[in-house]
Amino acid sequence: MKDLAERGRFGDYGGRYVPESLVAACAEVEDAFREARSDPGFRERLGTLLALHVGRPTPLTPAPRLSAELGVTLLLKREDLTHTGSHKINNVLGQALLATRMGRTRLIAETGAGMHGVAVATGAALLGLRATVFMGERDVERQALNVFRMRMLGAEVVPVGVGSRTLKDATSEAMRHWVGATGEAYYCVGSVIGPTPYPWMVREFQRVIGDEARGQCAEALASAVPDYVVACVGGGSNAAGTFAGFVDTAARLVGVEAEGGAGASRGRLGVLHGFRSLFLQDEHGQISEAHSIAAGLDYPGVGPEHAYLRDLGRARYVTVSDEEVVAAAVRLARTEGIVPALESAHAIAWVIRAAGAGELPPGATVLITLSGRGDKDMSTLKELV
Amino acid sequence: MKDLAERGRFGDYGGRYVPESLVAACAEVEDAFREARSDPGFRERLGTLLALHVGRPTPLTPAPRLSAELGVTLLLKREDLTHTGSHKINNVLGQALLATRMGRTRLIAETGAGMHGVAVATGAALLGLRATVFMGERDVERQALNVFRMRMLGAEVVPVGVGSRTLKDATSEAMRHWVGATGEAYYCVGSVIGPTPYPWMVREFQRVIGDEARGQCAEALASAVPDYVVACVGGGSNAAGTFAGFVDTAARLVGVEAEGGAGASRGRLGVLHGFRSLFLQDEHGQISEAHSIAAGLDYPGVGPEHAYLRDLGRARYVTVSDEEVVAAAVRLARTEGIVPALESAHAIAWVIRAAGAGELPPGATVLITLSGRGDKDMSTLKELV
Amino acid sequence: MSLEKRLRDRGRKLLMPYVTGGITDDWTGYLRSFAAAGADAIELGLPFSDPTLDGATIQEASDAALARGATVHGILAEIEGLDLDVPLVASTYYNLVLRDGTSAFCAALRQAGVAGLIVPDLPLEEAGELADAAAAAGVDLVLLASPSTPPPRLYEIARRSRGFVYAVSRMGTTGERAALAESAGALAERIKQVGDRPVLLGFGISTPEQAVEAARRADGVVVGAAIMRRILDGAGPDDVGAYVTTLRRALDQESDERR
Amino acid sequence: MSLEKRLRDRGRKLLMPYVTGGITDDWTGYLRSFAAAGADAIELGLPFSDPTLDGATIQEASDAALARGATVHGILAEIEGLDLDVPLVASTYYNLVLRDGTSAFCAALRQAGVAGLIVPDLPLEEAGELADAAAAAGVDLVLLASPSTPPPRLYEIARRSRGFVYAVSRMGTTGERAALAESAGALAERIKQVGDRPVLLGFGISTPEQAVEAARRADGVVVGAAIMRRILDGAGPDDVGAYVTTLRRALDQESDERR
Ligand SMILES: Cc1ncc(COP(=O)(O)O)c(C=O)c1O
Ligand SMILES: Cc1ncc(COP(=O)(O)O)c(C=O)c1O
Repeated sequence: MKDLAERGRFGDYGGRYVPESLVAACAEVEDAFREARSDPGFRERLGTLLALHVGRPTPLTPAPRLSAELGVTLLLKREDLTHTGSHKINNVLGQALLATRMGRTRLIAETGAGMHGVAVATGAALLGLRATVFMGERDVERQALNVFRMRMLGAEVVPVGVGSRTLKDATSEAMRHWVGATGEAYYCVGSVIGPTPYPWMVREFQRVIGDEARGQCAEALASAVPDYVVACVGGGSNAAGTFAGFVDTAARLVGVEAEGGAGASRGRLGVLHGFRSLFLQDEHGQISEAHSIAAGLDYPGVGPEHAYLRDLGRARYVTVSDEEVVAAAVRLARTEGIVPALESAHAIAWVIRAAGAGELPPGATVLITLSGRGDKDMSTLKELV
Repeated sequence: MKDLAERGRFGDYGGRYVPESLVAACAEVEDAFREARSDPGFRERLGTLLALHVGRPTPLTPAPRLSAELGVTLLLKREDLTHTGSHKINNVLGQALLATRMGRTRLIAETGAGMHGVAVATGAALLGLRATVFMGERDVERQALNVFRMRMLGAEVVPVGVGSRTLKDATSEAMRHWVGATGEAYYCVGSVIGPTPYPWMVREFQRVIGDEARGQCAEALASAVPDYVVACVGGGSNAAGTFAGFVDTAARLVGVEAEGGAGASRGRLGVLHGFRSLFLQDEHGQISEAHSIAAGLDYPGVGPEHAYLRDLGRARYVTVSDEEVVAAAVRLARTEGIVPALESAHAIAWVIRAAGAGELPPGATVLITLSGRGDKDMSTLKELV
Repeated sequence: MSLEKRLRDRGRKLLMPYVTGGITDDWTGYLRSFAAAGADAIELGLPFSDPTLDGATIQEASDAALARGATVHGILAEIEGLDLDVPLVASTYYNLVLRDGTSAFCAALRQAGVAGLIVPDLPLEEAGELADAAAAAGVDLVLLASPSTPPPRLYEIARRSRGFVYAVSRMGTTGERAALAESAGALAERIKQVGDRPVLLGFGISTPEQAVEAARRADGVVVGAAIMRRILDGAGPDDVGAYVTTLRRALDQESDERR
Repeated sequence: MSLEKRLRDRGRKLLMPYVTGGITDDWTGYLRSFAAAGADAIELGLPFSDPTLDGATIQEASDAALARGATVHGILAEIEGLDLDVPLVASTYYNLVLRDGTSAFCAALRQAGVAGLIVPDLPLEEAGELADAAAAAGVDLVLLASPSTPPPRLYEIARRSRGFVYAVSRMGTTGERAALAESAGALAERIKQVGDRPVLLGFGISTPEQAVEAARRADGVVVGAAIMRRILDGAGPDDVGAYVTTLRRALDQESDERR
């Protein structure tokens, strides 16, 4: 498949639907990224950061006990083992390096669960930048410890009290703030969303997941390529990064959304936050609030590439319920000693369901990206388990 | 230096001061360990677990910004990046494999901060064992999320309501429980403490830290070996594992204790929990309660090997205050984007002080073991920062 | 008659007050009072759940209107019967346009008597489809320019905008500000150098003094948040009309003095 | 006269009740009442902060005594003047022995009139130094055997123990139990097969029935937690003495019947 991303479009999706005041800033980011990605010095610096600070490559871990129970062969790509605890850091370090290259002195970001915010605060500290993180007031309450983690790292956390007071509104507020600060600040988007070049760029920074996993699968599997490649989808960055490594293989790609945040599965064409894609909206075109037990999936849209892969039939998007997710998290913990982030547990939950329903043929090989660790979700789970 | 550990003694320290009912059990553990460590199959299985589940090798990360501020060259051994978030897992997987080899079906453990308990719960889940973790009632309150993490992983957590209701009492209770369960249960000690063979065995399972770091320093430093090797000391396992890689070099070894839990620095000869070493005690020989902001250093004694290294003058033991520790944690977070466990922050705090006081010569190379990540300490820090 | 011609025909500094459609039960009263107070055009906000370019006041107004049940088609139905002698310029976010599809949306505007359309999250590159649909329906698609817009692009915007060019006075969101940004006048002049479309300055204009200052270098001003703040605080059509009148008088007086 | 000889001279099933030193103000009253009730020896617990082999009752008693300010030397001073005609056997953890050093500690015991010493966390391999010091001071160091002790080691324990062998009836800590463990009698017999030291069974013996059952295969019993439970619940020397008397009678009656 040709990479359409470079042109800023994925079929009918993507684009740069931003106020005129941000057009130049987006274009600068795009130019800088094009330059950086073909600069061996940049790639090397990023590679070093990923190896020495993030702990890459992350392992591909077999899950023998759960595999035996399900009658399939599971392999887990362990983004939960990265520094700060989720795949978000891969993208953040790429963008933070880009920001320093562009001479910016401050990072702006939105965050939902706080994982992207923590990653941004971390990248900023590491590179000597300031950081301003917007976070919905409801998430500030739900994820109080991540808020404190960011502050501990020296970031300013700005609670957003408008709208649904979650990720969607934090994203709007971050964009508003950027409009007034394009000279000194770099907007570090946390998923494969936003205006061109973000969906493309973030996927490129996350493709390290898929590229590593591809090589590791070749070692671990007789078939070299797994039959299924499964990842959870909020905005879609861990899935996009994973899929990038397998899109040119025969592997079936499955993106798992939260029932209450199923942009790809149940969204309608729309435009928000600078990009054209599928969004949950009411009959009048007003954007709906998403609801998921996993704050990181609490987003009403999906990255444009996923909308495109869905239309092409190259990837499939499915949903699981909060109950299935909690059960899956507990099951993985008890069989493999891994407490996944609730976001990541969506991918596990679908595999459990599909294996049980015979949808996954017995003996199928399944790569699951574990996008993050569950530490942040302990207080949520405590109420439920 | 000859390895005295194999004989169960470190000079005047160590030994097996256990009730007669545990003598046979300890001897069985020792025999099994001697056998296992010379069995290539065991070593390979453990190596695979460490690579695929734990994420070893952990990186050796330069800390350029803090180094520049302090005028020395810091290298951080990143045990905080391991699965479950601290070095404890290295030891636990070794012992858990040993337990299965011995036909045991359950792990018993004590825990203070909960990191060893979480590691034990994890190792048990991974290998299909049951786990019973003893934890002082005060720690159960202070570390509520780790308690839930253990339960999520399927472990039984038993609150201990006697004595100071912290790690010391949890350890006593675990030993009491083991007396009645030696047939089916394996006691998985969490540090280089306890009766022979534990101090030796736990150090051997933790030496992977020092061995990796030694090789990584050889790559990273012109001098191949750092001038200083610094680690925090509770029971002393991360320090023992680190030192093991450097004991035969010219590196100066420094163990950093909490002011309120300084067994090596301020303890007197005694016997507790099966071993002879240095313990904080009152004039009458009653064991004192330790007090540290870092629950994992809240232990009144120190592993026998450290007492021995101190007497030999091969390692030096120093203390830092809670205030220095909190300031060090914040400083590392803001300069390097790493929020360390409060335990690990002790090592940082001493280096900051020693560099400031000119005790570390300008340009000195310093390896610091970051034994764990700070996520567990967020609520403690929140009150203080 | 085209929007641009209607504006030119006024022969004075232009004043375009803004109101969020559906903000109160009798919100169309504001349209009448604006017309009576000397508005040359009225910007009619079609409220969107996620107004990413708006500051706190217009966000609050949008939320309030939506909470009252306001919808695009409800608002358009309410204005269809009105007989205002000033042109209405709808402004909304692109998602609401896509909801109906560009053609249907423009046809609905036209049907309701709306003359122009502003879509702040639709920059030049993305505007093609809507521009065509608007042209086909006889609605003028107004493009925005900003202080950060580089010259060649500014030329293109001036060329492709219809009705007038909406000059965003400052790098920021809508909302009242203490002083008019430095960048405002310079931008207006830059636009006028590259085209001959009328230029209206908006964002951050709330006092008569600011309006006068802005109109010195532009063809007129848009006043939004200052009006919505008053409405949210309970001001009715007469009160707000009186405020618009003071703006009108200030602009006219200044023109008279300059003549 | 050696502890062993004094025990043998009783010519009956042995009863060794236990008390934690310093548990109450007049705790030495318990010693007197035990003697009067027919104890053959008394185990005197020197309380330690971390009694790792004790169950909840003796832990509680140790904590209570320490909270009252009990110390090894204070307790020894209190017994020094007492003129009991049953031997006292101190029991404590090794840390308290090391506090003074083995020789000084044994000398202090001897000085206070203590005949024997039990150190439950000091197994055979580690006992050498203390055994020497105890022998030098004329104190009998009693070793413990447990159901898990293998035969050759049991022989060594029986050989090196002085006074008697303390047979731990079950794999567990001190404390009352509903039934005497299966392992108890078997262990006692195994010890008697490998040596001729008297064997006292302890751990979990609280009722006269259990005492009788235990004494069938051993030379006597130790009763600890059951006594301390009563003391912690407020029983004075007379009450506890009465309890010890019931144990004494049960043991004697059984012996008579068997004869
Ligand atoms: C652990 C984890 N996984 C997944 C996501 C969802 O993001 P994305 O779909 O961009 O990977 C988040 C977002 O916060 C997250 O924290
Ligand atoms: C992160 C961390 N570091 C250090 C320690 C202290 O243990 P040790 O001295 O055995 O390494 C602990 C104990 O819980 C810990 O959790």
